[in-house]
Amino acid sequence: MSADEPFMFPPDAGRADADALYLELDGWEGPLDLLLDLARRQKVDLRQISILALVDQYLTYIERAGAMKLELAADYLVMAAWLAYLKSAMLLPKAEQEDPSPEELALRLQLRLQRLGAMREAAARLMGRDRIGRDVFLRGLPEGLRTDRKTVWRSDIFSLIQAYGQVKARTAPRIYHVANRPVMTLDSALERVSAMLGVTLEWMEIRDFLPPHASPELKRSALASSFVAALELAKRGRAEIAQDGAFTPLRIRRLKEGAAAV
Amino acid sequence: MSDEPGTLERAVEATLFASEEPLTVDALAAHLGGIAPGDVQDALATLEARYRLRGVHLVERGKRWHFETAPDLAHLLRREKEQVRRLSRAATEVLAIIAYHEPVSRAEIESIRGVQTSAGTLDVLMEAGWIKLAGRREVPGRPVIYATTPEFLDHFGLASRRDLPGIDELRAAGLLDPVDEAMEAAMRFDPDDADESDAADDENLAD
Amino acid sequence: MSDEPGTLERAVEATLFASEEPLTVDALAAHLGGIAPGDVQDALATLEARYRLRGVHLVERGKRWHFETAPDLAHLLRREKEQVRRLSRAATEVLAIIAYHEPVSRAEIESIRGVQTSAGTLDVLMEAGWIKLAGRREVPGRPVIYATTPEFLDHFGLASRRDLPGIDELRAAGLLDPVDEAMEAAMRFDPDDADESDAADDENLAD
Repeated sequence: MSADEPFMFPPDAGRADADALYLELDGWEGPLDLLLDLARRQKVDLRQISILALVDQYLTYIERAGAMKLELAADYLVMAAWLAYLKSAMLLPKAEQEDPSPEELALRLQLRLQRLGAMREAAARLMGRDRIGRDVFLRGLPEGLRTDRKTVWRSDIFSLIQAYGQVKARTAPRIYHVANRPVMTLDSALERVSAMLGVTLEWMEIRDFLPPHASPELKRSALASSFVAALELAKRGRAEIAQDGAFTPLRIRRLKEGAAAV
Repeated sequence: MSDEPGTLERAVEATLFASEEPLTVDALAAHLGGIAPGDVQDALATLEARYRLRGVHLVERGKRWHFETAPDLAHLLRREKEQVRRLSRAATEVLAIIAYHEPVSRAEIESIRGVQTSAGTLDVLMEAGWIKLAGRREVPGRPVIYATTPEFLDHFGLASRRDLPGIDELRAAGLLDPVDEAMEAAMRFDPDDADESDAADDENLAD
Repeated sequence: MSDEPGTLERAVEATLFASEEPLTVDALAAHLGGIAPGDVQDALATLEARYRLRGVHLVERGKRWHFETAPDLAHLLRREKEQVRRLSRAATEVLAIIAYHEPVSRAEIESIRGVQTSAGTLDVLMEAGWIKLAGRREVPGRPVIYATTPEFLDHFGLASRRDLPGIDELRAAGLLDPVDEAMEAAMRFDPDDADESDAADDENLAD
């Protein structure tokens, strides 16, 4: 069955048998398609088809198909309902028309059919062209063109010796130097504070315990260590600590043997 | 071949004979080692003329050139087994709609055909290498749009889309415009009057 | 192709062009619908003469005819494209180690570099023509050992390996300083060496 032949049975003719109708339905995809075939069978310009006649044919077709207990796609029925509405609207007096008018609906349908018809014809003409592999043929044994890629590597002497230098530098045994930082350890602070407390029973300010000529860094370290040392001596019951208020000088004095810590 | 062909002409001829796919002027120029594209173009024109009466023709399809057998010899060359994929009617219609309207979305295809298009139909055309995804339409939903490929032009023997059969007439008749546009144009004019004269109608539909 | 070819000549031309294998005179005659083999023979002779100066020749091999590229244009079928790439850091290091320590095995290279060396890196250096296999080390396992080639000296502008600066010279040039940058790079996980796959390696090698 070719696409160009009218493959519909004439709606008013009884010659189409059930099988033929079934086959036709099988090949169809939808209502526009069917409508287009119906329109074409009127053998008139698509722009001049009578929508009314078309609607009649379509409805007859659906009726026939329905009578044959075919399972009709929803598309067909929706279109049938829409066309029935269109037909009744076209038969009504103009005054009672709603918007859009049946003329507009009919025109829209006509335009759609024209467009589908144009594409169907275009498709047929396209398929009829000289096609490769059917009408014209390419070379059966092409040698083929090959492009072989070849990589040319590039480097230079500086990159080479630099790379070697870096390997060597990276893997050379490493010597770690630790800078000699000025600190007073807790042990030496403890020793120093105990010794100095031993010479007097008077209160002494903590800064008197610091080395007199030390650098500022060493002084800070010594202050911290001496403070911790003083706390330690107080805990052991060998010294007492006093401070009059926050951030006032911290004073330390030796405790007599056996006296309790403050 | 009475007159001696030029060196470049021979080189272009040999390259196109040997190539497994059609070649653009630029691809030819590059393959031949940086020949000026203009010279390649000249050589192609000479070759095309030389082969015009032969059993093999040199043709340009979508800016790519290849040799193929002369169409009038088709009857001699048809293979026993058909090499060409047989397309369903749905697929041929969809292909025609894409070719004449490209780029076009699936919804637009469906509005012309009046039925849903199964994914399989588009797949078949993609697999044949005749259509491709051509981006998305910048409208709500950003639908995918389709267009034809150079292989499509190749297969159907079209130098370019302008060679699509009847495309100028269809465009002039407004048959490639969406229905809404045609409706608008037709409504500006009384459709009853328009039907009176084909000429008036034609003008009217051609937006 | 100034003079018009005969019908049979065109048919033979198109058939041979489209055929997927060389054809005998008899096969051609049968294909063309029972033409007398003598006429086919004449057509072939005419065609052969016509194509003699072209970029494509009609040739007979073992009684079978086919078209093929003119021998003087065979070079067009295979083109070589050169691509210049810079040696990666990893490959440069390996090359430097081989140059300074040759002949050297892969295990030795790795122990000097402190990282694993992928086979791909050595392949690249072989492909570049800068190193070669220099036999096997006579130790358990008999590992392959590598050495540089004359091309290596050539490319790097060295008269001999003795021209390579010694360790003291490198130190004097500041090339042995544990530069922070170099340290950092070295401490990083080195993808060239970590990946065993040649393909990935190749990609990585191109800086």
